[in-house]
Amino acid sequence: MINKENMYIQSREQIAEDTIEMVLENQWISQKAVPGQFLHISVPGHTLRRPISIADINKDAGTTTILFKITGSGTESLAAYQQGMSFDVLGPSGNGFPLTNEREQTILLIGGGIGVPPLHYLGKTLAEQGKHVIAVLGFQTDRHVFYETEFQEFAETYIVTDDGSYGASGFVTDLLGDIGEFDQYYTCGPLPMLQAVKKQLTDKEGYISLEERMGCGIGACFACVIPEAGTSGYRKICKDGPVFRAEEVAL
Amino acid sequence: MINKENMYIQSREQIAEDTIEMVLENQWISQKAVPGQFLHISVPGHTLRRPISIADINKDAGTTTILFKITGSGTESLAAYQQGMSFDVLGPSGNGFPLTNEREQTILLIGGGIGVPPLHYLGKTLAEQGKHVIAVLGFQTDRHVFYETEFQEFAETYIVTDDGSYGASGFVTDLLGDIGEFDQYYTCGPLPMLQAVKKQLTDKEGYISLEERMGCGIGACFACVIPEAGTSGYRKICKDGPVFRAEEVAL
Amino acid sequence: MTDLSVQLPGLNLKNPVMPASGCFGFGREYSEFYDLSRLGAVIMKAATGTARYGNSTPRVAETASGMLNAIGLQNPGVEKIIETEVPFLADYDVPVIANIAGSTVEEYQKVAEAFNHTDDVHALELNISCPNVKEGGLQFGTDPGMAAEVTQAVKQASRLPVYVKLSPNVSDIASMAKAVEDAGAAGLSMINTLSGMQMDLPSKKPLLANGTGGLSGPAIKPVAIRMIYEVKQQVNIPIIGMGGITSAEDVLEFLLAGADAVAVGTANFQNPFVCPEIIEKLPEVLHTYGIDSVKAATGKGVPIYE
Amino acid sequence: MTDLSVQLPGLNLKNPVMPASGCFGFGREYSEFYDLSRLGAVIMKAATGTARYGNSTPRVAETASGMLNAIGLQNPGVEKIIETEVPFLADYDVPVIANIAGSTVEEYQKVAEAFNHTDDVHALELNISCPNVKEGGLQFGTDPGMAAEVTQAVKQASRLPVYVKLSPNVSDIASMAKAVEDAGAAGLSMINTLSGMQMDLPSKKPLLANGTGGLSGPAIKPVAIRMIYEVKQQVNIPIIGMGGITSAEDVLEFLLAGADAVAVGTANFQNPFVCPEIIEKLPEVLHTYGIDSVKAATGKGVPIYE
Ligand SMILES: Cc1cc2nc3c(=O)[nH]c(=O)nc-3n(C[C@H](O)[C@H](O)[C@H](O)COP(=O)(O)OP(=O)(O)OC[C@H]3O[C@@H](n4cnc5c(N)ncnc54)[C@H](O)[C@@H]3O)c2cc1C
Ligand SMILES: Cc1cc2nc3c(=O)[nH]c(=O)nc-3n(C[C@H](O)[C@H](O)[C@H](O)COP(=O)(O)OP(=O)(O)OC[C@H]3O[C@@H](n4cnc5c(N)ncnc54)[C@H](O)[C@@H]3O)c2cc1C
Ligand SMILES: Cc1cc2nc3c(=O)[nH]c(=O)nc-3n(C[C@H](O)[C@H](O)[C@H](O)COP(=O)(O)O)c2cc1C
Ligand SMILES: Cc1cc2nc3c(=O)[nH]c(=O)nc-3n(C[C@H](O)[C@H](O)[C@H](O)COP(=O)(O)O)c2cc1C
Ligand code: FES
Ligand code: FES
Repeated sequence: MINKENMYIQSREQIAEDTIEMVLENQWISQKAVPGQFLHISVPGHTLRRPISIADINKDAGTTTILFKITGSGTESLAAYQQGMSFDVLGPSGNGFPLTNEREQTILLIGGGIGVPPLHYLGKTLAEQGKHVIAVLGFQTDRHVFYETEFQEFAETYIVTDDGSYGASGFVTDLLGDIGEFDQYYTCGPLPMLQAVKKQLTDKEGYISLEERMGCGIGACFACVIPEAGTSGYRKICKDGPVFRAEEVAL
Repeated sequence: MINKENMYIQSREQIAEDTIEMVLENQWISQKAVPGQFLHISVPGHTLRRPISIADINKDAGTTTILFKITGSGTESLAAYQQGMSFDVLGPSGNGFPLTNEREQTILLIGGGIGVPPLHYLGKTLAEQGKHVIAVLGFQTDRHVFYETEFQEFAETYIVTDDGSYGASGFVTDLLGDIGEFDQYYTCGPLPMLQAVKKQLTDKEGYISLEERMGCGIGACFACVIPEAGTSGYRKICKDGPVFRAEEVAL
Repeated sequence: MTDLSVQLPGLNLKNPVMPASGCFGFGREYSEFYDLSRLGAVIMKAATGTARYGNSTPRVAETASGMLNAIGLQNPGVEKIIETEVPFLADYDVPVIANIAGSTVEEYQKVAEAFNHTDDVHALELNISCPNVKEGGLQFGTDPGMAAEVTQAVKQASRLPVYVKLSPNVSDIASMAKAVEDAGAAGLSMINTLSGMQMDLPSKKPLLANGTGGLSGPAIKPVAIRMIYEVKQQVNIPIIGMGGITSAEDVLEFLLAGADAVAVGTANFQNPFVCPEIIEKLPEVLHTYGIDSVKAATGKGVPIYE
Repeated sequence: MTDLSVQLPGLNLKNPVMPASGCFGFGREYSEFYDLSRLGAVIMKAATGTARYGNSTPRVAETASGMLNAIGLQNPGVEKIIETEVPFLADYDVPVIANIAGSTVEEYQKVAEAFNHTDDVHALELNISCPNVKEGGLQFGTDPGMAAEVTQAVKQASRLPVYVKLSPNVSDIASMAKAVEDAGAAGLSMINTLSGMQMDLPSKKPLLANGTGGLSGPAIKPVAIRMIYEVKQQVNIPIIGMGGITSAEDVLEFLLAGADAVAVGTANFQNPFVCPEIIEKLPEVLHTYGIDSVKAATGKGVPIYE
């Protein structure tokens, strides 16, 4: 169930170019959220809330971590918030990634830029379930790389940058051939990356987390739709997603 | 000359019901301003600036004091500003009260509610010039009274409250008969008070400080006009005023 | 006790506040936040003759104190709505208004007719801002003659009172209001969104896939108030006012300008509790300004009703 | 170097940014903040045949991301303006546009004619949002026939290029634009303010003494962009765009939608330096989006110009 909650900023740090990490205190969110869900954050002075993925949860501490990139006026305002301040969120929102219970599986995480955050909490959770996790994470340049060590704690981690200034050079899809065997993939990132991944991994079971501009964020306004594959219908990203089976949606 | 300046809040205190005093640091304003001028304050999230009178100046410290009442969304936002924060003002704006140089005069100040602040800096300046100053200050109730002791430092001070909960009971005009002789008056307050004062003191030289909703605050938009007495023309309160000779304007 | 109740054709409202069409779906999502019986009424999302899939995305954009939307009337079609959505709302103690849309007079009639077969819808809100396919895309909502024609046709097809929802994108809103009043409208609903656009700088194209979208939110409130004030002086049917309402003070502003009841749209997205919060605050706000009932506030700011 | 210059009928602009009429007086006050020669042009406050004293106060109100004004065309009359204001502006290296208004076609013509006698005014901006006294208060700005008539009349009376300033309070802005283009307008200026109102809760009356007022500021930007985009596809004369501009990004949005130059109104009140600040920032913003001149940006977002 989605609540309207106040979240207090326990810490705030810039972890890469234009990229902010915030650890937020709130019992409801930290106890209820599952990997892949998001927070719908109210930014004063802005009509619409901003959807930001949950990047980590510490249930004991009652904290939720988010990572976001400053891309416009809303995230810019949000970035100016300091420790001790609070903001209003709706959450936890949407459906998360399905967590199957079969052990011994190998899971591939494919993240691009600011699509990386939801995969962090997902991978950590999968690893705790005993799965083998491989992460291929793409960033623009070395200045944009974040959370490499955090992923290394639970995953075999490969970094790619567009310009080769850190890790491998190119796109995440360039590495997929070299990864070895895996059972399922989970991906989040810019649309062209998702399209390329889906195309390249048609034979695999995969889950995709999507982004779209939102109105309500709870399924009432029909703003955030994605065409359903094989029908003339739509799914709502905020309510039916943001995570979908790869074959379920037409990218 | 009006500048666009940043003013830093050196202190902020609630001094009466819904009434805030702020001491603001800025060299330009504190060196240039004269009694009766105002600051045109930018309040983020608001299209229009808010005009607030200068209530005191300390040239040595480079500070300017303002007093304002929380009456709407703009003053409410402004009241939430804390020490150390800053805001953007245009100032010093408008023309102040004329300060004649003849000594030995007795000057009567008549202030109502949030019209009291500009009279404070005026009275202090007149007293420094060696004038005898009498102040009649009206407030709604005892909870709204402010700056009594500050006025007592330079003026023979009378307080009136609408409900008699402090000082005399009634309106400032009820006291004007008992004050004794004076040479000039200066008044600022709600329109009905100004009208009553002007009517009662037709035989005296008087100066009135007026309020009106403003657009530009510098004389360019013709929003803040007051009919000129005896002509079909208008004067601009922000540029020609806010202080006018009593007989110059049609209230 | 401040009396919040309002009686309008077909609608017994316990208070004047309802969610606006398209901003509340069919109530399901908001029912998880609060009991829908607290609302004055519920206006459902637009229903069309058959299912519509709407426009491509992006469908919304943010603007200064407002937003643009171009959802494109996505809805499962009137039959499905009657089958699955209306019964859900019928479980609450709240009047239900069906917003109806179409591309031809015949489609409007078909949708209106369909709602005759349920007892759980209490009024129709006729959305005339849709382009008329037959007339080459001309909007019903900007031509008094076409607006009157579709009003009359829907009135004939329906046993329910018909509230006509006016578009603000017109030179003369009072003529539109009078035309639909003469055509038999039971009431007016105003305003729908202003037509607007945002350019996306990186792509150098309109941001919304549809190009233009409807502007809503606090930005348009002054336009809504002006139009209601103008119309109130020229028609005698009740007005459901909307456009940028976010607070009980805003509601009072609409009532004074001539609204009998109000709808809240965009504000639901910022705060899902906005409707019940406004309803709770309204008595205090009316009291502050010396008004003891919603009915007494309606039109108080309009010269002929003072 | 990014080329900011724009050549329009009668106007050689070194950059596309000018203050909007009524928001800058006759430039005197702003000249104390910066050198007016930095501006693309200056549009003066409306001139009428004889002095006008305007409306009672309050004349302005604040709204969400906007404001309402009902100044009522206060101005000293065209003769006085030519005598005292135009010479002041002539001292700057900046083209001057005279905004002209009237209650009758004859008054418009008289004002236009008067500006023939100075060399220091380079174009007229014809404000057609004024009610026509003779036609019972009907606005020139909402009827294409009347708009064409006054455009033609002014064109006959004047030796200067005539830019017609369109009112957004119409059902069909493109028809208005085409009507004045056919009548000989050299260019368009759009948009003027949206008609709006605010109710004052304590007095239970409209806050502005005039009742209604003109809505301006960022709130109306999406409406301005939409109208310019629509008009650009139907006319071939240049457009001076305005409505809610506060930044260089906003300027680019207007250019992409079809504006050749822009005017900044309400934003001057918040920041008297807004025009020179935008001008200074514009090259960087154009560069960010890969555009190397203002001329190249104009209409880039409009299908037929892509
Ligand atoms: C389910 C979901 C999860 C997300 N998780 C993250 C995350 O963990 N970290 C992160 O940095 N970003 C994330 N995003 C993207 C993030 O929502 C946008 O970057 C942000 O809304 C941009 O806001 P702005 O004010 O900076 O930009 P502006 O351009 O000023 O925003 C204008 C409007 O467009 C919307 N908008 C702009 N870009 C996007 C976008 N990519 N997706 C959705 N709406 C957009 C804004 O929400 C706002 O309504 C997520 C998006 C979705 C849908
Ligand atoms: C020259 C001058 C000096 C002033 N000095 C002081 C002072 O020292 N202390 C003080 O408390 N107040 C003073 N005022 C009044 C003060 O400007 C208003 O109380 C304030 O602008 C209200 O803003 P708000 O956001 O609280 O109210 P809102 O009602 O939200 O304001 C809406 C709009 O109306 C304008 N407005 C509302 N009331 C007034 C008013 N009385 N005068 C002018 N504009 C108004 C606001 O500026 C704003 O543009 C002065 C006004 C003027 C003109
Ligand atoms: C996302 C969205 C969808 C809408 N859909 C409809 C609709 O289906 N039918 C309709 O008549 N109005 C629709 N509207 C208009 C609203 O009902 C309302 O008239 C308008 O938004 C103004 O109110 P507001 O400013 O409170 O949102 C929609 C508005 C929004 C924001
Ligand atoms: C206080 C004020 C006075 C105005 N006076 C005039 C005027 O005299 N003539 C005119 O054509 N437009 C006038 N306008 C309209 C502006 O020129 C401009 O078209 C409109 O405000 C939209 O731009 P903005 O949002 O940048 O202010 C006035 C606007 C304001 C706010
Ligand atoms: S944002 Fe409203 S349905 Fe998804
Ligand atoms: S506020 Fe613009 S002239 Fe006074």
